[in-house]
Parts: sequence; structure tokens; C-alpha cells
Amino acid sequence: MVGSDRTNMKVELCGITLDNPIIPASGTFGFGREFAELYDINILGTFSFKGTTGKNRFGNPTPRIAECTEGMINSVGLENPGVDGVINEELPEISKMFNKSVMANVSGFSLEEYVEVAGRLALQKQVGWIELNISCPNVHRGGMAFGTDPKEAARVTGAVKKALEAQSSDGGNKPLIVKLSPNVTDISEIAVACEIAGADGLTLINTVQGMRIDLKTGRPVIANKIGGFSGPAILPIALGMVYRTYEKVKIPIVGCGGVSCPEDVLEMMMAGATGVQVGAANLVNPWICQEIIEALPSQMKKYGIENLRDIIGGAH
Amino acid sequence: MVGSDRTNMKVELCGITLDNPIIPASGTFGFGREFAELYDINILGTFSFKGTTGKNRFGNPTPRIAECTEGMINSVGLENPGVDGVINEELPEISKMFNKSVMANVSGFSLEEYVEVAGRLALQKQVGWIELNISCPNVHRGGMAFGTDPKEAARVTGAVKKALEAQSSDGGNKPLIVKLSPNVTDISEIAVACEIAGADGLTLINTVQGMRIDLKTGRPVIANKIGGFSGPAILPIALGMVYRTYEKVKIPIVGCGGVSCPEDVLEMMMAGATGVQVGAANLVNPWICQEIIEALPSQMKKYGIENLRDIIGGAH
Amino acid sequence: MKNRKAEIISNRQIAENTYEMILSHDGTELKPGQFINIKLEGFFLRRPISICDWDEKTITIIYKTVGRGTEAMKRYVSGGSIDILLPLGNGYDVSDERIGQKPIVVGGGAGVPPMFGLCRELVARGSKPLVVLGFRSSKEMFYIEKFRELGLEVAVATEDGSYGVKGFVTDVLSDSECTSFFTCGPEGMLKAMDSTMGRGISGWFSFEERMGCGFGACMGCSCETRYGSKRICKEGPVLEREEIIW
Amino acid sequence: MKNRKAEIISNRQIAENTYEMILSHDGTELKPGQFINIKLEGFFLRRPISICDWDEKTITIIYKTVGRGTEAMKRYVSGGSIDILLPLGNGYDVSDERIGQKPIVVGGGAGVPPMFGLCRELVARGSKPLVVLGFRSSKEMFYIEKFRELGLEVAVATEDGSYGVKGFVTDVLSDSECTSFFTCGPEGMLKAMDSTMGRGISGWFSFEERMGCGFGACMGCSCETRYGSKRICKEGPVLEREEIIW
Ligand SMILES: Cc1cc2nc3c(=O)[nH]c(=O)nc-3n(C[C@H](O)[C@H](O)[C@H](O)COP(=O)(O)OP(=O)(O)OC[C@H]3O[C@@H](n4cnc5c(N)ncnc54)[C@H](O)[C@@H]3O)c2cc1C
Ligand SMILES: Cc1cc2nc3c(=O)[nH]c(=O)nc-3n(C[C@H](O)[C@H](O)[C@H](O)COP(=O)(O)OP(=O)(O)OC[C@H]3O[C@@H](n4cnc5c(N)ncnc54)[C@H](O)[C@@H]3O)c2cc1C
Ligand SMILES: Cc1cc2nc3c(=O)[nH]c(=O)nc-3n(C[C@H](O)[C@H](O)[C@H](O)COP(=O)(O)O)c2cc1C
Ligand SMILES: Cc1cc2nc3c(=O)[nH]c(=O)nc-3n(C[C@H](O)[C@H](O)[C@H](O)COP(=O)(O)O)c2cc1C
Ligand code: FES
Ligand code: FES
Repeated sequence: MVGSDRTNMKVELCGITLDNPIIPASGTFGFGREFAELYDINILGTFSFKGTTGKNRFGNPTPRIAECTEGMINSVGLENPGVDGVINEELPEISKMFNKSVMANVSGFSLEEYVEVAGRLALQKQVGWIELNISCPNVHRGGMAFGTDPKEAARVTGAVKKALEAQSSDGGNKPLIVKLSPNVTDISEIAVACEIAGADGLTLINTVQGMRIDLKTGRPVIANKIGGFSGPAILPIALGMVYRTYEKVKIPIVGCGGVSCPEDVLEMMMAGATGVQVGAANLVNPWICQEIIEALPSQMKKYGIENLRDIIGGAH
Repeated sequence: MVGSDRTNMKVELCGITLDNPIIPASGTFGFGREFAELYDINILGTFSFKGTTGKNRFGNPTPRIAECTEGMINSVGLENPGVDGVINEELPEISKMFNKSVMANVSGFSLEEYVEVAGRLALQKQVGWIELNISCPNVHRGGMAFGTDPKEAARVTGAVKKALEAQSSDGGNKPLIVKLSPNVTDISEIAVACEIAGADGLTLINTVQGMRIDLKTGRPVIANKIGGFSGPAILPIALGMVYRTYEKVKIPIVGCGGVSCPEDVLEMMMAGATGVQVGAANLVNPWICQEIIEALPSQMKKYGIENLRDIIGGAH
Repeated sequence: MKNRKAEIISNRQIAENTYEMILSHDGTELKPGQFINIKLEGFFLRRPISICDWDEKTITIIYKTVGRGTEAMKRYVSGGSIDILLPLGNGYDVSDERIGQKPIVVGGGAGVPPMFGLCRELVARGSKPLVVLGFRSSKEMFYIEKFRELGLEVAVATEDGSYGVKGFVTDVLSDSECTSFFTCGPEGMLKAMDSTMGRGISGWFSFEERMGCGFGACMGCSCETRYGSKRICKEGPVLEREEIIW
Repeated sequence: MKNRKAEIISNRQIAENTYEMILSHDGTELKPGQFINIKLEGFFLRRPISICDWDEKTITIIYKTVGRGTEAMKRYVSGGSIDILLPLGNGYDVSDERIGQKPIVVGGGAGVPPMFGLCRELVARGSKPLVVLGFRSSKEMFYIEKFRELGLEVAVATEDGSYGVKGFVTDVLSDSECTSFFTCGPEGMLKAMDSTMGRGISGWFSFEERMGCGFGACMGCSCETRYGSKRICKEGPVLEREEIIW
């Protein structure tokens, strides 16, 4: 989409051109339905749908949500209809309201689950990218997240990549974006491991571990005690991680974490992001992505930016 | 200090009784002087003075400060008068305005520096605790922080502990509190390593890595690019880390990160903190610690707390 | 769903820790049991509050001050405005035939407000529900007269016996002659209602859950039912008796 | 240092992107070149702004809108209040003998405001400084008449030549007959001042730095000088010429 005054917001993410870099983040946009009732979601670059697992899941017990200063904690626990539900019910619905490629967010609790879900979703026509969420606990490794150990991260990335490549002839070799957890000593180390293992792109960052305590009950607010912290409060953390990782990898980075206004988008891109995801902000202001897309051209003009893609990594 | 209505705020930290758990955090209270002009700092539990190194240091280039949503980034780089300056100039000044034990925050870039500075400060009469800041980059190990590797953390803790024990007969065996960095995959693992190596207590957490970009210049705001993020925004991160670590160690924890009101103090204690540090909030409201100490009794009453120490770890 | 900057027409205390706020309304169709989600300055998440009553030009809500958000809300002054999302949730379907001739409407504490709009709608359809309200004490009591002004019989239970019957709503009501019931209040009360009312009687329960979005996007508020997982904010907050897993 | 909720007496635009705010004052003693640190709703860190002028009952500040904080500040209305810390910094010592009979006062852009209070104080002590002010263009010019009303000669340079001499302050002034100088403005201007003025002439420079606290607690604003590290907020913002390391 070319904005007013010759500003150009197009960016290219793993071979697919986005009209603009704005991408609602997985888990904060459902499968698009609630938002398509509010605005034409075709204005988006794309969107990442709710993390999908092999079987349908109810997720964690409630309360799953806690409030924080300029942010929130969630512990939804990957409630989703399962890969069958997504393929049979959600994707047909998505195709009615969205005419672009969609990003399929994939979760799993074993390597096999990741491979199966990613493989099946990649065969779906509307799926443009597989976004592999490796922040999930690995049931075969004592619950440690796949995404906290470079070797495990590389193993799951490599296995999924191989499966996708194997379906090349069926059009199922979609670009593989690996979404990393910030709860690690050195995210760029995990990033490099994923790149070497075949990732075509990276999303940084997933939620930061956090908790709140309810003073009235003296207990953690969230039933699961600790959850994932996100929202404007975490922007500086995400910016730092995108910046550091950009210096270590050649594949494109999708920046995510705390973005809630067009200025944040510009900062994220200057730090090194090609695409920019908006998460928790959608929950508080469901029109936020539309507002950001509409306001971006004037912000670009203000800072003398003609082509948005020119600023990617510009702060280095 | 016994508050109104029989509320009792006393806590015990490594054998020393604090009138209340409130402790201004290192680096946000200088050596107390600026605050002693504003209120009687003897109302504090104690305070932790600016991180002290072997030699005096100018620190990092400016700009060293960036603003964030509900927080800030600093990259002061341990500007301090050096251990001689602290012993000869600062501690004599402190003794004039503060009649309690003070917490000596110690930094270093090599094991030897930590041992020397901690040892010398521990011999000072007014020093009650050594607070070992192990977030500093280790010059002998490629700049990786001592605090990001359990083995290195244990090594520096053990060496300092041994040095302190060796000066027992001179009264220099002060309790050793190790202050941990949150920028790790599993802070409780580092905590356990420090406990085994002889730490008498832990402070959690130091600043979180973060950055901001100045859209007008397109460059990082901070001269050093990435800095340490703190302030109310990071409270949920600190709470989660204190909570998880409390389940793994027996030594007391000093909670730190994002505390800016009496409710935050209660949450931090319920998560598992014995003492509670207040950092960035001092910079914006220099009377904040006084206000918190004055407001604590009424908050305790509101939540039916008679003895503050009774709530330590209560959320578990 | 809409986003509106509603004008605050009034905001006044009506009982201990209980406030009534009247907001301007643009006439959007509402149902009893639906709620609005309020953005308060300085708080990240919105606060869900039931619609108590409404007409073409106003919406009335009643809220208890239980935390920092509602404490801040009580200081909002008339003339100002407030950012709301509405209408949210399924609400009660007053045209449901199972309601029958003699519904009972049972509200407890912060669960009383949505029952007022429900009663007004039921009355408008020619029904005369029996109203049973529970409060902790007479100091926290509100809207009794308002319910009576609808022409309804109102029984009250207070935990401390300072008004009406001492005890809980379940100590006041009997299911002997009712055809259905509606209830909203603390979870303990909802469970007690389920145990008290005869198995065959249709019932509608209104639930609360901590919410991320309030409009179905985040899965923060899910609840397992006999018909699968439901979002309290979207397929709820009103659930039918037979689907609830206690 | 004090913390005050100062009343906003007025807040008006006086030039392009330039606003003057007058605040109530409690009479606390102030020095020219000192600053206040302002807490704005919704921003974590305070904003340091120089004291432009003051009397027993008021403080005047002048600020440029350069970012989100100052953009928000321009929308503050008279009658409201604002949370400030003051007085901060060392300020200028107008009793210093080295000032001599013919000081020059040089201000550029957002560095002009503190020069006004300085001039007023110098005049009060019987001195008649020559004033040189630099602006980007006449649109951003302010307070020229105010300086003249002090009875002072004012030379102006604008970068685009839209008023006064086209160029920089250093194109206007000559050190031929001055005994000392004071300067505040962008770093480039400060450096140019140092190069332009004869070596033996005493000078006082006012610096800016991003600040954490503004009162000496955080070491966020340090600057290496010939006499060691100094905090711009405490031992500054005014540094003496001979101590500055360029
Ligand atoms: C559908 C629905 C309708 C409601 N209707 C009413 C009503 O009409 N009147 C009324 O007084 N209250 C009502 N509540 C409860 C009301 O939402 C909470 O009391 C309020 O959000 C508390 O906010 P706080 O900031 O004061 O409390 P805090 O505890 O400081 O809030 C912190 C966070 O927890 C959430 N939270 C706290 N308590 C509750 C709760 N009981 N339910 C859901 N979220 C909660 C808040 O929304 C916020 O996100 C309703 C709740 C729901 C879900
Ligand atoms: C001692 C001192 C006196 C000053 N006096 C004046 C004055 O009289 N008039 C005037 O217009 N300006 C003055 N400034 C500059 C003024 O502080 C900044 O323009 C203002 O803080 C910008 O805030 P913002 O939110 O609009 O900008 P943003 O860029 O959004 O601010 C982000 C952060 O950076 C800091 N910051 C940004 N620019 C500067 C700067 N130039 N200096 C210091 N911190 C900065 C802000 O304080 C804030 O913490 C002074 C600065 C200092 C240090
Ligand atoms: C309610 C909620 C649910 C989420 N679910 C998922 C998910 O299913 N898969 C995933 O990869 N990330 C999930 N996330 C993480 C977000 O996609 C995003 O990485 C994170 O929230 C940081 O961005 P933000 O600060 O803009 O919210 C979820 C976040 C929230 C708030
Ligand atoms: C300006 C500044 C300087 C700091 N210097 C030190 C230091 O010298 N030593 C140290 O251990 N921590 C230092 N810290 C970290 C704080 O002590 C504290 O751990 C951190 O800021 C988190 O707490 P907060 O969120 O309350 O600020 C510094 C923090 C700030 C903001
Ligand atoms: S609160 Fe988000 S789905 Fe219900
Ligand atoms: S800004 Fe904190 S010491 Fe100067």
C-alpha cells in the first residue's frame, strides 16, 4: 500500500511482499474473526493466527490474565482448536475475510508434534509462512522450553525445515520463521543456531516471564502462578534483543514486543526488524493496527523516510 | 520501628535486624548525601551505596540515560570514587548522617578485584553487608558477565566468601549478599550455585537489558547502545524471579525491581523477599522511600498484616 | 462492538463502596446481562462492568470499589468522558420460552446491577419475576426501591441480618412455584443456587472471569462447559444451567 | 531542593515551537542558570528546563517542543498544576569578580531563556552586558524586546538571515573589549564560542545532558572536566571555561 505523499510502506518478508510491516501477533488476534467485524483486515501486512497444536486444547486453568503497569500477564496455555479444527473450520473462514497470505503460528510439546502441525499447515494454500513458537515446554525434556537451549532450538528448527522441504512439490515448502523466547541468557545465540538449522526468518520476542500477586488473597493472580508478560512495558527489552540479533544473523527479523504506536514501529525497524508484530495492544484497542497503518505515512514524513524498508537496521 | 496500631515492620536480614524492609537500591541513592538533605535517612531499613570498584572510574560515555514507558535505561558504567575514595571520603560522611549498618555494593571486572574491594569494605565498621553485583562483564572471559554462568557466579562468590571468612578475627566477616542479573535463562540456577558457594543472601534483580532508539537521529539513545532497564515496568519480571528463586534457596532474598509503592513492597515480600529495594523510583521522587515507609502501616492494616515478616514467601 | 467516548452524566455513591455512574448512550441496541469494557487512565487492561440499565440516551452502571481501578473510577467527575467498548457478551434472551410465567431473579452484591435491566425487560414483556437480592449488610444495599418501582416483589437477605432475612439468598427463595431462574453474584452463590433449585427448572447464570480483551480475541476468559470451551466475554457471561460444569 | 505542585499561571506560544510557561513560586531563593525538573503525567523521567526569570511569586520558563514530553507540556492549561523539583544546578555566580565591567551574554535557541534571568541579575548589580542571541530564523525568535527593556543592547543572528545578521552568534560578536562571557546553547555554539573568545577571557558555559534524577543521585549526567568528573545537574549545568575538556 503506497501511503500519501509517495511514502512507501512495502517490505519483503522471506520472499513475500507485505503492503506494510504491520502484523497482529499470535494469540492476540484469534483467527481474525473478531477484528474483521471491526475493520477491513486486508489493510494489514498479514496476521499471525493463534498458536496451533496437534490436538485441540483447553489450555490452562483460569484466572489466566493479570494486569501490570503498562502491560499484562497471560497464561492461556495455548487454547486452540487443534490443527484439524484450524484446517477445517478456521482457514475456510479466514479465506472469506482475508485475501492475503496468513502466518501460521505453530506450537507443540514434542518434536513430532511441531513437524506434523507445521507440515500440515504449510500445505494450506493461504498459509504464507510457518511461525514456529519454540517457547513451549518440551514434555520429553523435563519441561524446559525448546527455545531456551540452542541445541534443542536447532533440532526442532531443522526437523521442521526438512519436513517442509520434503513437501516442496506439493507447494508445502513455506518459509519457516522461528519465534524466540526472550527468557534466555543470549537470544542471539539461539537465533544463530536456528539460522544454521535452516530458519528463513525469526520473530523476536515472545512474552517475558512475569508474575503478580493478589494482595487480597495473598496468592499469585494467575492460576498457573507465573505467566507471560507483554505490552508497552517490554518494548525496550524487545528492541535490545532485535538489535543484538540483527548483528548476528542474515535472515529477516520480525520484531515483536510492546509495540503500540507508529513511533514504536519505526524504532523496531531501525533496530533491525523487517516486519513488526503488535500483540497485547490489540486487546485494549482493537483498532490499533488500523490506526498505526493509517498514521505511519505521516510519521514517515516527519522523520524524512520515503521507503520504510530503507530504515531496516538503520540504527546500526 | 513499630508503626501505628501495633503493626511491626521489623525484618531480619542475615542476622541484622532492619527497622523496616525498605532499602534504596545501589546506584540510585549515591552515598546517601543528596537524600539526607531531604529527609532523615535513618528511617530506612538500610541503603545500598553506589557500586564500588577497585579504582575510581568515570564510567561510560554520555548519553547514559534513556526514558521508557514506566521506566528508564541507564548505562552509567559504574562511575564511582573507587574503594579508597569510598573508605576515605564517603564512609566518614555516611557515618555523620546515618547511624545504621549500610550495604556496600561491590563491583569488579576480575575475580581479584571483587575479592579486594569486598574484603576492604567488609572491614569498615559501618558496613553491615557486602552486596556483590555480579552483573559486570568479566574482562578475563570475553566480557560475559560473571552473573550469567552458574560456575563463574559460584567462583566469584566462593572466593569473596573465603576472603571475608579469613578476616573474621578483624570483624571483617560480614554477610555476603550476591546480587543477580535477570538476563539469564534460569536465575534460580545461578541463585543455587551462589548459595552453595557460600552466599548468605541474594538480591534479585539487577537491571534488564534494554534499548531505545532516537527517531530524530536514527541512533540508539544511549552512547553504549544497550543499557539496563529498570523502573515500575519491570516489577512483574522481578516478582516472578523472586518467586521462583524462593522455592529453590534457603538464604534470604532482597527483592528489587520496579518497586514504587507500599503495595509493591507487600507483593515482593509475599513472593519471597525479606528486604525490598527501591531503585529508579528514587530518581523521579526523591522522597519515595520515606513515603513508602510512612504508608506501609496503613497498607498492612488494610490487608490484615500485623508482622510484616509473617508475609515473607506467603504466596507459595 | 463499538468504541465510544461516553460522557459521564453522573457518578455518585449509592451504598458503602458502591457507586452508580450514568453515561451518555448513542442508542446502540443492548441486552440485559451484557457489559461494557472501560479504559481507565493509567491502567492497561479495561474493566468489565455490567450494564445495569439503559434507555435511548443513557447507560447506567453500578460498581463496587474493590481495587485500584474502581477506586480511580469513583473519582471521575460528571462532565468528563470515559472510553468504553460495547456491547459485549451474549446477555440474557428474554424471549426464551423456557422462562415461563414465574421466573425468579436472584442477585448478590456486585451481581445485582445486571438483574435490574433484566427485570425491566422481563416486566416489559409482561412477566412479573420474583426478585431476591443478597447483600453483606444493609450498608451495602442499593436499588431495592428501584426494583419495587418496577412493580415487583423484592425479598432481601443480608449476611449480618441488618435488613430482611439474615442469611443468604438461598435462605429466602423456594423453587416451589417458579418456572425458571436467573442469577448473578459471587461463585459460591451461583453454586448454591444450582443446588437449591429443582433439577428440572431452567436457569441462566452470569459468570465473571479476569479478562484480557473482553471481545473474544485472547482466550483469557475461557470456561469448560458441556458443549466445549466457551469464552465468558463472548459466548458468556450468561451460561445456561445445563451446560455448566461445576 | 524542594518538591512543589506549582500552579500554572499561563502557558502560551511565543514563537514557532516555543512556549512560555509562568508558574507560581513560593519565594525560594533562585540563581540564574539554575533549572527546575518537571514531572509530566504519563512520562517516567522528569524534564529539566532552565529558569528563565523569576520574582517573589512567579517563575518563568521557556521551552521548545522537541519531543513527546514537551509536546504534552504545551497542552497544559492555566489553572492546572505541575509537579516540579527546584532549585537545581549551580547556576551563575553574578558576584564573581572575574565578570568585570563588560561581560557578553550569548544565547542560542533553547539556550536563550536562562540568559534572560542572568541579564536581569547582572543589570541589578550595575553591569550592562552586551547581549548576543542566535536563532534558526526570525520565526523562532523570542524575548528580544524583553532583553532590550532591561536597557541592554541586543545583537541578533539568524541562520537564514531572516532577522539581524545572517549566520551564527560568533559572526556578530567580537571579544575586543569584553571582560568575560556567559553562554548557553547547542554544543556546536559552545565550542565555537570557546574558539572565538581570546584565551585570557573568563567564560561560563551552560551544558545540557540527558538526566536520570537532576539532583546528583544517579551519575547519569557526568562530564569529565580538568578537575575530575562533574555532574551536569549538580556541579553544573554551568562550567567554567578553564575546566572544560572539549
Ligand atoms: C462480565 C463482567 C461483569 C461485571 N460487572 C460488574 C458490575 O456490574 N459491577 C461491579 O462492581 N463489578 C463487576 N464486575 C467485576 C469488575 O470487573 C471488577 O470488580 C473490576 O474489574 C475490578 O477492577 P479494579 O481495578 O478495581 O481491581 P483490581 O483487582 O485492581 O484489578 C486488577 C485486574 O483484575 C481484574 N479483575 C479484578 N477483579 C475482577 C473480577 N471480579 N472480575 C473480572 N475481572 C476482575 C480487573 O479487571 C483488572 O484487569 C464484572 C466483571 C465481569 C467479568
Ligand atoms: C539543565 C537543562 C536545562 C534545559 N533548559 C531548557 C530550556 O530552558 N528550554 C528548553 O526548551 N529546553 C531546555 N532543556 C532541554 C530539555 O530538557 C529537553 O528539550 C526536553 O527534556 C525534551 O523532552 P521531550 O519529552 O520533549 O523530548 P524526548 O526526546 O521525547 O525526551 C526523551 C528523554 O530525553 C530527555 N531529553 C531529550 N532531549 C534532551 C536535551 N536536549 N537535554 C536533556 N535531556 C533531553 C528528556 O528529558 C527525556 O528524558 C534543558 C536541558 C537541561 C539538561
Ligand atoms: C493473550 C496472549 C496470547 C498469546 N498467545 C500466543 C501464541 O499462541 N503463540 C505465540 O507464539 N505467541 C503468543 N503470544 C505472544 C505474542 O504473540 C507476543 O509475542 C507477545 O505478546 C509480545 O508482544 P506484545 O508485547 O505486543 O504483546 C500471546 C500473547 C498474549 C498476550
Ligand atoms: C542509574 C542507575 C544506576 C545503577 N547502578 C547500580 C550499581 O552501581 N550497582 C548495582 O548493583 N546496581 C545498580 N543499579 C541497579 C539497581 O540497583 C536496581 O537493581 C535496578 O535498577 C532495578 O530496580 P528498580 O527497578 O527499582 O530501579 C543501578 C540502577 C540505576 C537506575
Ligand atoms: S477476555 Fe479475551 S477472549 Fe475473553
Ligand atoms: S542526572 Fe542524576 S546525577 Fe545528574
